[in-house]
Amino acid sequence: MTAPTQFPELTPLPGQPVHAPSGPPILKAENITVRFGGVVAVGDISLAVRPGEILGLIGPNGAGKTTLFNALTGFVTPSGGRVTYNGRDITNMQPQARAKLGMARTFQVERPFEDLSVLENVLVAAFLKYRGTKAEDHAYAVLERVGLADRATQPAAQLNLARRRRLELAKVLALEPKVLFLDESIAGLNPPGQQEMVALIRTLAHSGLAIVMVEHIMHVIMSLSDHVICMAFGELLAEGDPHEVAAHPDVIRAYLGDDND
Amino acid sequence: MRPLQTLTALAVLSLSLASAQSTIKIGAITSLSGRFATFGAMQQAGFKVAIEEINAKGGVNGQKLELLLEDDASDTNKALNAAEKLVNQKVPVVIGAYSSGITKPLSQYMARIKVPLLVATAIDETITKPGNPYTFRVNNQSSVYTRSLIDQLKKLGGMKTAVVLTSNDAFGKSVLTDAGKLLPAAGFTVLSKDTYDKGLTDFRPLLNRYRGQNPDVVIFASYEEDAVALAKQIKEVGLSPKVIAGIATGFALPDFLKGAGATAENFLVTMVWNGDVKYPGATSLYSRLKTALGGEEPSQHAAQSYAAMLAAADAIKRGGTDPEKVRTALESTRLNTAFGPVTFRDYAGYQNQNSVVGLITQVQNGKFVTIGPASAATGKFVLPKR
Amino acid sequence: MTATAPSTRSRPRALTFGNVWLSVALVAILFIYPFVFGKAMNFGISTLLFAGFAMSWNILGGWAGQTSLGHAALLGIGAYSMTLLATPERLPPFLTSPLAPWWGALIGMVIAVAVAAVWGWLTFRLQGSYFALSSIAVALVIRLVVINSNWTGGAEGLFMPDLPKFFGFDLFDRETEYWLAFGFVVLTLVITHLIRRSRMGYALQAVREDEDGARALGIDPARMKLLAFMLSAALMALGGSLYALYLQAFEPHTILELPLSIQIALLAIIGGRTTIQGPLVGALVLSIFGEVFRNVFSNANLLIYGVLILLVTLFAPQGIMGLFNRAGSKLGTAR
Amino acid sequence: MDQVAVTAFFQTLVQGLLTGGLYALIGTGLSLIFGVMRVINFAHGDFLAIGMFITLLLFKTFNIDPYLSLLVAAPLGFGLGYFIQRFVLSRLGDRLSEGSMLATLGLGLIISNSLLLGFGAQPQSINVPYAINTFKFAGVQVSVSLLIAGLGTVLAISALNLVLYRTELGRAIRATAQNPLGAELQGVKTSNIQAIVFGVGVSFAAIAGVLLMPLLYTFPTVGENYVTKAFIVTVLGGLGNLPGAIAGGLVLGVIESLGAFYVSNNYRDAYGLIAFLLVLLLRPEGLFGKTVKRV
Repeated sequence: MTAPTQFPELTPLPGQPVHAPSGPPILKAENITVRFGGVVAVGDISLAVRPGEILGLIGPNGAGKTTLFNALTGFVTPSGGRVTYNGRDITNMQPQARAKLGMARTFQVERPFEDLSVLENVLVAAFLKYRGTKAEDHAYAVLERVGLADRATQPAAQLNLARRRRLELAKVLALEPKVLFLDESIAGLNPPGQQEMVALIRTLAHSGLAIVMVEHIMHVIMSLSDHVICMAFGELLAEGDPHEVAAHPDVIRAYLGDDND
Repeated sequence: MRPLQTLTALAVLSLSLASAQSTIKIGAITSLSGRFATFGAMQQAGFKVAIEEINAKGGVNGQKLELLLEDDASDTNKALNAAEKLVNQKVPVVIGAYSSGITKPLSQYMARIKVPLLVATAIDETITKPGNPYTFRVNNQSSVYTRSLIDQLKKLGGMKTAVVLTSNDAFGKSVLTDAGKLLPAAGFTVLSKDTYDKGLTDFRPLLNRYRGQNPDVVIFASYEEDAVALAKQIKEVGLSPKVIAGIATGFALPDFLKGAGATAENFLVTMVWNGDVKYPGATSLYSRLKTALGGEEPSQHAAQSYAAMLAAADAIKRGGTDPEKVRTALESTRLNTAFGPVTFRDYAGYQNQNSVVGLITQVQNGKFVTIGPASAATGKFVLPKR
Repeated sequence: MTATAPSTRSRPRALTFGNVWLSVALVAILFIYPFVFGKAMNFGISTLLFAGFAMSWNILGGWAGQTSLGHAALLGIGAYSMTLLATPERLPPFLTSPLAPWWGALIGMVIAVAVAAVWGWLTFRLQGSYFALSSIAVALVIRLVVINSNWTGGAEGLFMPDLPKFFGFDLFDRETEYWLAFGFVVLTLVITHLIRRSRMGYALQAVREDEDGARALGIDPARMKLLAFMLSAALMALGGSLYALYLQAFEPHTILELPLSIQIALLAIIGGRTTIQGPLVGALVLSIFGEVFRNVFSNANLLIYGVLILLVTLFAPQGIMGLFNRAGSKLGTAR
Repeated sequence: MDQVAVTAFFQTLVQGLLTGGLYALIGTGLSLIFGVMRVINFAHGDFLAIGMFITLLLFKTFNIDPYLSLLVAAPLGFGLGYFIQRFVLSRLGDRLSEGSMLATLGLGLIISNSLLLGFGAQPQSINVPYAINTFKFAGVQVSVSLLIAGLGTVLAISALNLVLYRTELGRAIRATAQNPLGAELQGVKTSNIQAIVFGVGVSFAAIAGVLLMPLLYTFPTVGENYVTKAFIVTVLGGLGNLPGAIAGGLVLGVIESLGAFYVSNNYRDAYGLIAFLLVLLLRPEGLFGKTVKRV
């Protein structure tokens, strides 16, 4: 076996101790399988996430990460397996009902409501828990939190990529979820943008949110996740502590390809 | 009138300039555009010929008649707008509109504002039954067609069975109900009664069924445009009863003869006026209408409109230009016109209805020949060659 | 990143009633109309009614983004319910004496809402052109049933019987009908403003923009579209009853036809479907245009109508009001 | 079943199939346009009216036999369709699908009212001598022009299939249908393909118009009657599914024909409409559809 290849030098991040998740898992998924016709997009994946825990989901493109995401958030009904939320079976529950329960997700390709202004986009989400001007106050507070307050009246269509990412996050935060699914919400941001997003996610986890994150930027996953799952071709490749998984030969081969192929 | 109101009334209400006070204005509404434009053109010709005739004889009480013709574009709302515009121009009487669907709301409106409405072409029973004191009808109600046809069939004799196929609009439905009552009374057994929806073009399945039932008489009442398709498909399917009868509207149009050509031969067609009818002045009216239509064959609707205009002028002559007086004058109308007698009476549940004699014509080598009733007939019934 | 205390005073507001001043101005014009054009009441009433129909249509067509081409059926339900329940000879068995028109109209609205609920439940899983297609089919089926049933007067349609006074006002007096139609327009306008400011309004716009995006935020698209459809149906039925009063005689061929549904939809679309006042402006502009040129262009009227629709769809999808907004007017957006 | 009833059944069935063939021809044009561009052409009935009026004009002025005017109507229809897509509808850009519904509504009004201004409102038809002779076969009597129409339909649709599945153009069209972006990347000028497809769709409507002319009559707003039929046919067959549209047309023709013969003619249009709604709701991909559900 050749010497374990070293990862590109991790950019140092403020060494925050990884927060200790506590309590029973809020969301549990057992042997989730998703089949489109003959193709098995997701094969027998199980995972659980506890309040305050960040679960990283990694794997090369086409590994089935987003399909798993869609299955967990109700946009796709799994062919097999069970999803429970606080013990309640929500496998076939509609996404809108899951949002009411406290599950929220961002989309890999941002989906702002183009015609509505930034504030109005977040307001739609705020209406889940609030009414009238209280909803608007809440929405504005969330905008300030993600640093979009200055663009409140701008139509969402005019935002650049970074601000669209923040808007996605703001809409999700406005729902005041208990479980948060982030689908590559950091990729494509410039380094300062990334730092800010990581810090924000960390504070969210601290406040007791359970977070499931799909991300490609290794050092972000490594520094944030309490637990990591690596998928390839719809199958579970490796699972466990971030650094163990990162060093796992199958994972490296899956990502960086084999020496001899 | 406050200046603001005159200015704005002119701006919105009518672009045509208010003409000199010397003429008497008569209002008319018909469909010069849209679905019924063909019939609107016929009515316009009838109005024009009547006004020329009256003005040639010195007009009414020394004043020339002027026609204010409004186009309702075959639309009910536009007809109501037109009526209001005419009433605001102080017309003592309004003639129109072409179709029953438009005329019914119009008659209700005119009754509410107490200006007489003279109906010339709409044949729906309910327009004068129960009707209202302000609505007068020159043309016949639809049951006249059905009754005169069935009387004629009884006279011809030798026929026992019949089928009836009508459009599913108001006219077609009333023909269906009348035929359903009158045919058995005249000794016919009705083998089947069917209706069809506007836009249907394929009558073959029905005609096949009729061919199987082999009736002596087939009676049709159609939308304007379907008569030709029916004629062609009857030949195509090989349905050959003793008599094929078409009731007014689509069949009574000159276009039917042109469109159906040879397939229309020997059809019986009911109408209330024809170029060759033995009424005094009919032939001269026919030629004047033809010139007014630029050489096109005039239909009965032109003659009906002509008669309506004469009746309106006559009522104004006797009653003056106040709508209420014109209304009372209309009630005592006794006129003889090239379209036939015009008197408005209340009978058999109808109100202010002119009782018109239903004509039976037969298509003989491409022309409508009046064969019944005897007083108006100019030709004999010909049995189709089998 | 410090979370500054939200400065409630000066921060931008989203939850507004939309451009209220524009609406007040339009309503004012409609208010003074009878005093200036006292003689052109027919034109006034029909314009108001069609403005109301367009705005009612817009609740589903503009706000929920579901283009329906069958709204004439809902209008017909209102007209037929009120008239049938007020006609002594046509009373359903369980009724002994004819119902006053306002109760009839109310029942018409309830029936229309029920029909919309079933119709919507059946067709809202479909999107875009599918829904428009199904709306044509449903409306044509309703039309066929009315034409072939004798109770509803079949193809001959119905005449309006004599009606009791409405708080002392004769319902057949054009003056009264104008103010009823005026009330109908104001009602639909106020409801649209309320929707604009409400949770439902934003949920509808979210569903219109992106159903999955809305789902992710806890909004059930089918339910929201259904709510919009039922509200739109209720208002259409109310307008239908007033239209029956105005016509005093109607038949299936005049109020249940596809061209009427298309006309109502196009008034809203040309006016500006995603705006509040768009349908009202569209109805006013096109009615005035239609009446002024009624005798002038004859057949060309509809031709010009067609050209207008094409131009609006190609160059001004937001309609007349859209242009008004894009012109960066100081009056604020009409949205 | 005695002899007369049997022949009556076959007579109605054959006529139902032949009329269904015409419905298929109209539906195929619409389905092709939807299949490639997700565009529902509300002016399809009016394009058919144009086909009828071209035949009428040629017959009345130059006395050209209606079926010969196919050689004029088909290319003219194609040219008109190509022009409309290339220079009018393509301006809708990504708003093509829902924008086109309204744009084609406007187009339909423009066409029908220009015909009204040009030809007047009265129904017109042409008297072709052979139109009324019928072709008898084992007691079943069918008009010659209905047979020719059926034949024309078969020819037109097989020609389309030939183009679609045997030629380079056909491959480009199918590629654009499945994945416009993918096709563009392979060097297919999709805007050109879409214009060609719209042209073919319109020329199919015009052909149907020519074939219908000797059988029936025309008037400027006749398109209204056919556009709902075309929708029913395409949805029965599955939007964008060409063989489905053919089958859908035949099924609709037979349902209406037998329904009118045996049940009642009053609700004749209702049969098609109800079938249309059921398919739309239960199997949006159509009775014969295998394409991916387009909801």
